[in-house]
Amino acid sequence: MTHDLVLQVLDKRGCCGFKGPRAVEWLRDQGLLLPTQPNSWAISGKNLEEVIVARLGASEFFIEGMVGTEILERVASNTVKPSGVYPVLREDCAFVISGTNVDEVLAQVCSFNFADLALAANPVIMTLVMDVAVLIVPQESSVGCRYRVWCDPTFARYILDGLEPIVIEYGGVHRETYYE
Amino acid sequence: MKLLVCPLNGPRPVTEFAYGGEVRVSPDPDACSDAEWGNYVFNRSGSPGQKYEWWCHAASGFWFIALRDTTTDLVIATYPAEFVQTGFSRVRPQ
Amino acid sequence: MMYRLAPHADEWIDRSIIVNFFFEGKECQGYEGDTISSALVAAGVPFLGRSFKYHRPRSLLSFSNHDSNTLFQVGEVPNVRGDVTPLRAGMRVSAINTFGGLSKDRARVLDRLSSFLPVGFYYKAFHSKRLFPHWERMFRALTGLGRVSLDAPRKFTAKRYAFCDVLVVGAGASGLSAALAAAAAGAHVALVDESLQGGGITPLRTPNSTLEALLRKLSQSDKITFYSATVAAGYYADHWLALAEPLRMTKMRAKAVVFATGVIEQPAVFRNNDLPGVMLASAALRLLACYRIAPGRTIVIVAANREAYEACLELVANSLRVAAILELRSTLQHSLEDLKLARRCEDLGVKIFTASAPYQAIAASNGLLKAVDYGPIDSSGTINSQAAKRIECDSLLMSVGWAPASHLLAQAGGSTVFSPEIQQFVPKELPAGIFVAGRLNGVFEFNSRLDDGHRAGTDAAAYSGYGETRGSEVTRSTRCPSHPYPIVEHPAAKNFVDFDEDIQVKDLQNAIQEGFDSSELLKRYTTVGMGPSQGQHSNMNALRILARARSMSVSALGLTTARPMYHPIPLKLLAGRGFHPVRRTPVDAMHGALGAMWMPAGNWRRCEYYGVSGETRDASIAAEVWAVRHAVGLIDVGTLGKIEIHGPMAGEFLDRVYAGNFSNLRVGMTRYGLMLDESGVIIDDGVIARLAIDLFYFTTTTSGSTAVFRELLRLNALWGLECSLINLTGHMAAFNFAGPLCRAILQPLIDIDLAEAEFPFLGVREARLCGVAARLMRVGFVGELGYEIHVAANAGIVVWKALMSAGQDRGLRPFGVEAQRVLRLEKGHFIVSQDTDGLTDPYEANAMWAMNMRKPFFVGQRSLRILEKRGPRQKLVGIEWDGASHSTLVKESHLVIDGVNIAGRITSALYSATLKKWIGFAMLNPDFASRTESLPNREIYIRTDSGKMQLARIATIPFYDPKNSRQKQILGG
Amino acid sequence: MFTRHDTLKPGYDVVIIGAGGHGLAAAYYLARDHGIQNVAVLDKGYLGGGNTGRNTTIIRSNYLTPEGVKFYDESVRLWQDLAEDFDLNLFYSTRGHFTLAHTDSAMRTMRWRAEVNKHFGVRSEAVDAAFVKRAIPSIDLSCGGHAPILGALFHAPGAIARHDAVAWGYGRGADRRGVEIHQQTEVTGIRVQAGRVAGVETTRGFIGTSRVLCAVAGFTPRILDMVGLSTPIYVHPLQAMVSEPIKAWLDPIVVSGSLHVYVSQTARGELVMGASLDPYELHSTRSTLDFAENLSAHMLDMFPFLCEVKVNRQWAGLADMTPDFAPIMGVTPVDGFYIDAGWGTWGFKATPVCGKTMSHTLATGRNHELIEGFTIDRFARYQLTGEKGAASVGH
Repeated sequence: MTHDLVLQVLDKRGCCGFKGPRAVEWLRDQGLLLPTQPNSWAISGKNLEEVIVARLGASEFFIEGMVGTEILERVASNTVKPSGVYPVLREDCAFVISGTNVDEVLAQVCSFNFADLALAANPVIMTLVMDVAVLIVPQESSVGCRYRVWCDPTFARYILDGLEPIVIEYGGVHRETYYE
Repeated sequence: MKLLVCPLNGPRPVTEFAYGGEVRVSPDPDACSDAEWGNYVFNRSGSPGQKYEWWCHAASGFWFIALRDTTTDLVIATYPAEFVQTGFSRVRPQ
Repeated sequence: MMYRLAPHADEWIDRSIIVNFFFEGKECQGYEGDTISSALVAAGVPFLGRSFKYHRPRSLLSFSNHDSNTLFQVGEVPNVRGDVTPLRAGMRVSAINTFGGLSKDRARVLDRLSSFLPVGFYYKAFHSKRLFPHWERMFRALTGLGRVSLDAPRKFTAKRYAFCDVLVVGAGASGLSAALAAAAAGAHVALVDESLQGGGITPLRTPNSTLEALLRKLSQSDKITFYSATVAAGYYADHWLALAEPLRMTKMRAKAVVFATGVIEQPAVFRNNDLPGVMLASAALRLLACYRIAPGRTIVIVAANREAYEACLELVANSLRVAAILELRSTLQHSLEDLKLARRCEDLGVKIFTASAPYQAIAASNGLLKAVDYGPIDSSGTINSQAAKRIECDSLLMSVGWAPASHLLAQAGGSTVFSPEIQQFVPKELPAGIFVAGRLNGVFEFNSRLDDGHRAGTDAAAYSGYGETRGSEVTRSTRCPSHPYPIVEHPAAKNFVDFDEDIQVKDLQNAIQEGFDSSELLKRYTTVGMGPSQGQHSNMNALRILARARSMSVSALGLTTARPMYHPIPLKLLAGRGFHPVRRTPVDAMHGALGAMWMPAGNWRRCEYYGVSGETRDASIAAEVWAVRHAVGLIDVGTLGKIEIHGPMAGEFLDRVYAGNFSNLRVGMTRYGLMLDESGVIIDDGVIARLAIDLFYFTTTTSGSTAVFRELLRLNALWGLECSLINLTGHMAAFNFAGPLCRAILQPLIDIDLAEAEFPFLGVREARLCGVAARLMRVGFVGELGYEIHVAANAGIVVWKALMSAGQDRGLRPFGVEAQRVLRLEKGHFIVSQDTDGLTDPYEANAMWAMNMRKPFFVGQRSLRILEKRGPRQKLVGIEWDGASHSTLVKESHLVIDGVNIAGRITSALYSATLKKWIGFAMLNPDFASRTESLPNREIYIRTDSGKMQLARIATIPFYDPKNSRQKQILGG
Repeated sequence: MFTRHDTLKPGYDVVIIGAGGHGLAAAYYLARDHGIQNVAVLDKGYLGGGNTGRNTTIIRSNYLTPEGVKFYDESVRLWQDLAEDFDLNLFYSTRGHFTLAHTDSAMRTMRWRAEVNKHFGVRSEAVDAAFVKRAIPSIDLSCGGHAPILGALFHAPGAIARHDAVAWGYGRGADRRGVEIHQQTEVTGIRVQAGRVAGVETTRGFIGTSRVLCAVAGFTPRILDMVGLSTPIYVHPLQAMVSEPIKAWLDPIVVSGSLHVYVSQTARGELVMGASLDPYELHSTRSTLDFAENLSAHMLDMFPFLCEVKVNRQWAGLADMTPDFAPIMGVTPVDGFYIDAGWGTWGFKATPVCGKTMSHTLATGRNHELIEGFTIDRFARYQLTGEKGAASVGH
């Protein structure tokens, strides 16, 4: 690969969220592995059925996986949830940014100190990128840290348009679509 | 840039937060006089000092209470927002 | 005259690369590695600039980043700091602040007039009302330094956040030592220096090998990031520093900071101390070491410290001729080391005159230094000018003292105290995590500085969690490096204290006489220290003059407050790339092809109207309105705030935040909600729909959505009710599909029965529309049968397209914000913050119907009780008048006039093609409103731009379909 | 220019707390117009060292409420003769003042202000973008493409002045008429007996007096605590910065509420720039980097060619804000205690009229008619004076 610094929109991913006093119990009943610490993530399922569950604060959960993943479809399907479980419609734009100089790119748009993260603790970061709220899950990968980012879809164009020239300045590419 | 330690998200620059003003206890609207209510609505404890304040981490929508010295800008402690329902009147500085 | 010496291995220039550039239009040459100033002086250019006020010719003084005499215009860029700006090929350099060029500057006449222009002069003249404007025009033309080109393009530069354990500012001996010590303890270190290379301001004066070893270790360390040519511009809270690099800004957050910012050499003050040829000794040493430039052929040094003798030896070692040293001190007896150095100088043929001071520098006819008159001074520092003698020289170097570069330390909250022993402000109390090393700390000898740096670096590392602290022992200098009063009076003045602002000793003395006798007042009145170099050469001497004049100690007076920036920083570096968040609705992409004319709405972009070729703006808007009234229209309302609230107490929560009642709202129905603040003022409105017993979905205004949602979260935290809020604003697309034909068009696309009985006015239904989950609300904002349709954001385009194509043959038009404004106005709906203002309560807006005062509590309720008693201070009424559709006579915000008084203002005004008249809202004085309403003709007068009065009438609202029969579909359709 | 007084007298007819422009102006007019010369002006710092010397020196009267327009218009009238009054050049320079509108709603507010102003004879006009371009040819009307300028409120009398000189002029004038100015004299308490002011405790001893004027801007709440008065005043820092001197290119004063910028060029060639209030309460004049960053970005949106111009210095003052953005002035429930506060971001321009009206109020014990809309009791009566729409820059 000529460019290992890549900004990639993930357009085949689906996500949903849950909150409410009985969300933990219900999600666990659905067979999901839930992170125990606030602002951390866990993986449920394997291979194509893999979903990532991020715990936002004490009792809100964000779940993301490939569109069509059985468990995602099941929990997100528009059926009535038991009382105390509140589904959260999430139409986030999902993208990944990774590769050489990725930290330098992020340093230009976000005040969070990613170098200080203990990746082993599976942290979830809610912060601002270019003044817009985002959810970031850093993951270790063969090319160093790989950041998965979700943002409000109405800001997606603004964020991607802002990131693109910086990524290119650092020798990377912006891929409009990407199948993971 | 000032750092604020969010009880949920950890230390973040103050630009990630929205300020919600001093925590103030309203008088009983049914029992108080018009003057007392007007005093509550408009008047402020404007002198510097240690104040309990509402702060919201904007990216997560998380509200909490910070005890902050409004002269030095140092945060002495933070509390979860539930603090205003449970212990606020008890620990409020005299 | 300065000139270039033979090459030396350590020089910073590359003589194999010749750099051609232009100065004042003439071609010049320098070498790669030169700065603008070094190239110019080496090329024999006698003057580099003109002074700010008197336009005196000036050359190098400090050869550092704080010299206002060597600011240049380089192409479009004003005020370029020539001493530190690298020379580039083709640069077009010229002096600033001249009229007709540097040598022929017409303003140089001001120098001869200077005795008529004392400090404060401007306050005392030209202030008659008649004369001031003329004089000011002249003055404004004269002042200012460089010139901006109004065509210069905007340059976007990067800004970045960075983090380190220990930040060391200053890469001189102590800073290098601190950085290496901190790195050795395991800390990640950032080392910053404004110079191109580390080693400190006077690289040759220290034992070279030690410094070189440190620099080698620095380059080998993977724990240290070295930011060279970088200015630490300001210290901000919590160890946050702005580092201005040449092409970008780094915002550095450190766990601990070491200030090793050193000292700034201070000039001696004597007559003509600004002549080209007079400069600081440290400037000469830097010229010599880095650029191999000799300060002159015959050098005299004004001395008051050991550094003077070290400088002398350095110069002589480079085969330069030092004719004499004028030593301000009466004797060198009390320092063996100083004495030893003096002997060595004498042995090399340098004459030393102790207890002597320069009385005046003498200029040759070409304006350059040719000699200095010096005389004996007594113990009080008074010179005997009668006994003055003259020495010929073309270079006069000043080495009389230093001032600490304590600006950043002060910004960080560190306090200083004046040490009479070393005549310097030294740190007193340091905030947590702040450390100081080197000459800034009053530590002057080379080895002591290395040790002090090691101590500070070790302690800073320990503070940030690496290694053990070493303790706080500091070995301050035992000699005095600065003279207590290096200032010589002269009856003819021109003894400059501030070179930026041409301030002389007498200027300060006069100001003090007039009562400007504190350091702050003196600064403000005389402007001492307010020029581009921010007092870095002048504040200390000004303070000494003030102290002497008031018979006080320097320590009792104290320094003025130090503020960022340490050196001036270009706006572009601070601005960076300039991010401006723009929000686009989920169907944003659809509007462009339809001819959308965009308008900003908060950070959203919205369609004002759809431009159709061949149609005017007004015609397009009218056609959009017509479509809604007669066929069907579709508008993107995705910018509305969209919120869900779940939980058993959701109804109670809404009862508390809105003025109306919601816990009694039936499932499947909607109700208008009015939101007030605690003082009873209307702050937002929206529609609240009950989807289930424990689930509501509601909207807020576009502009209020972020703040309202945040405030609801806060209230939820405050009240602790069992309910939960979800912000769906960006996650849902929303449209209003309205018009008499909308039901018929929609029915085939949807899986529920839209019949009036099944889905009545103000109802809400969940259904599948075009195969996707949708929420539909029968609301009447535009006054026709209509459905507000909300779907998940990513289904927005599917639904939009389906509706557009289904309506295509039925006269559907997409409509924008402007048409909606007409439609809602015809219907008599006010817009919060357009028709209401920051003090409008529901009584004034006729919105009492939307409140329920019998509820136990809602935000603003208690104030409403008071407001009800107070009575309205204004009253919102509908108004109408006749006029042509294209008339622009009446505009929103025009005033309603009652005799000679303001009776109110127009808040909305639009032409209704439907009603064939102008309609609007006015906020009127309530007495006037009720008086007028009781009159048969209900007439009011609106004052238009020309002053002409427009007659209008108070109208009954709604203007259109007062029985609401159309949106309720009583007429069928 | 000023007399140094080594001792305080045991009593004065009037004690004014705060030797800023407002306090000194009140002293000046008390002595000049009301024959009350036995006055002490106390300051814990130095003369003119507070917001008088920290503001961005803009003078205008294009307010929104009739109360505001009349009040500030009188101030502008006084300003124009002040230099000759003082025999001191205040560099009072009429430059014209543009408040740019980037949105329809801003344009409505501008027209509202213009119409009210014109009604009271104040020269203000709602103008279109082309007018703005003619007056300021260098401006980028698109503001970098994200905040296009639709028009402006043009206020021809808008002016700037040398702020420090105003304090000096009033100070010298008061000094010459027998008023004593005591710097480095901090008020530590106010003695109130039976609801009446009896004197002032200071770091240099007690002063007996029956009349005290509090004119201390950001320090107002601390003084009010001494007499047990509550107000809605809350204090936020207001920051500003200044560029290096450059040759004159900007004649008018330019303000943009949407971009949070106001800028003018001084007689020395510096660009004096301000922005919106800091977002939270703080009693400190520290500077922040994000202020300088945001203001710089917005400056370049309007004037892209300034990108190489350098910022010399930034600073801050303490703004004493009120909920309706109008001041709090006049008599108070404490007999003999007078207030001149709530000056937020709009105090400098009001200096002369405050001196005039407060001296009248102090001398007669009754509020001057021009300040009747600004009384301390208006909040309890829910009779706010809505100047919020006329504040130059977002708050």
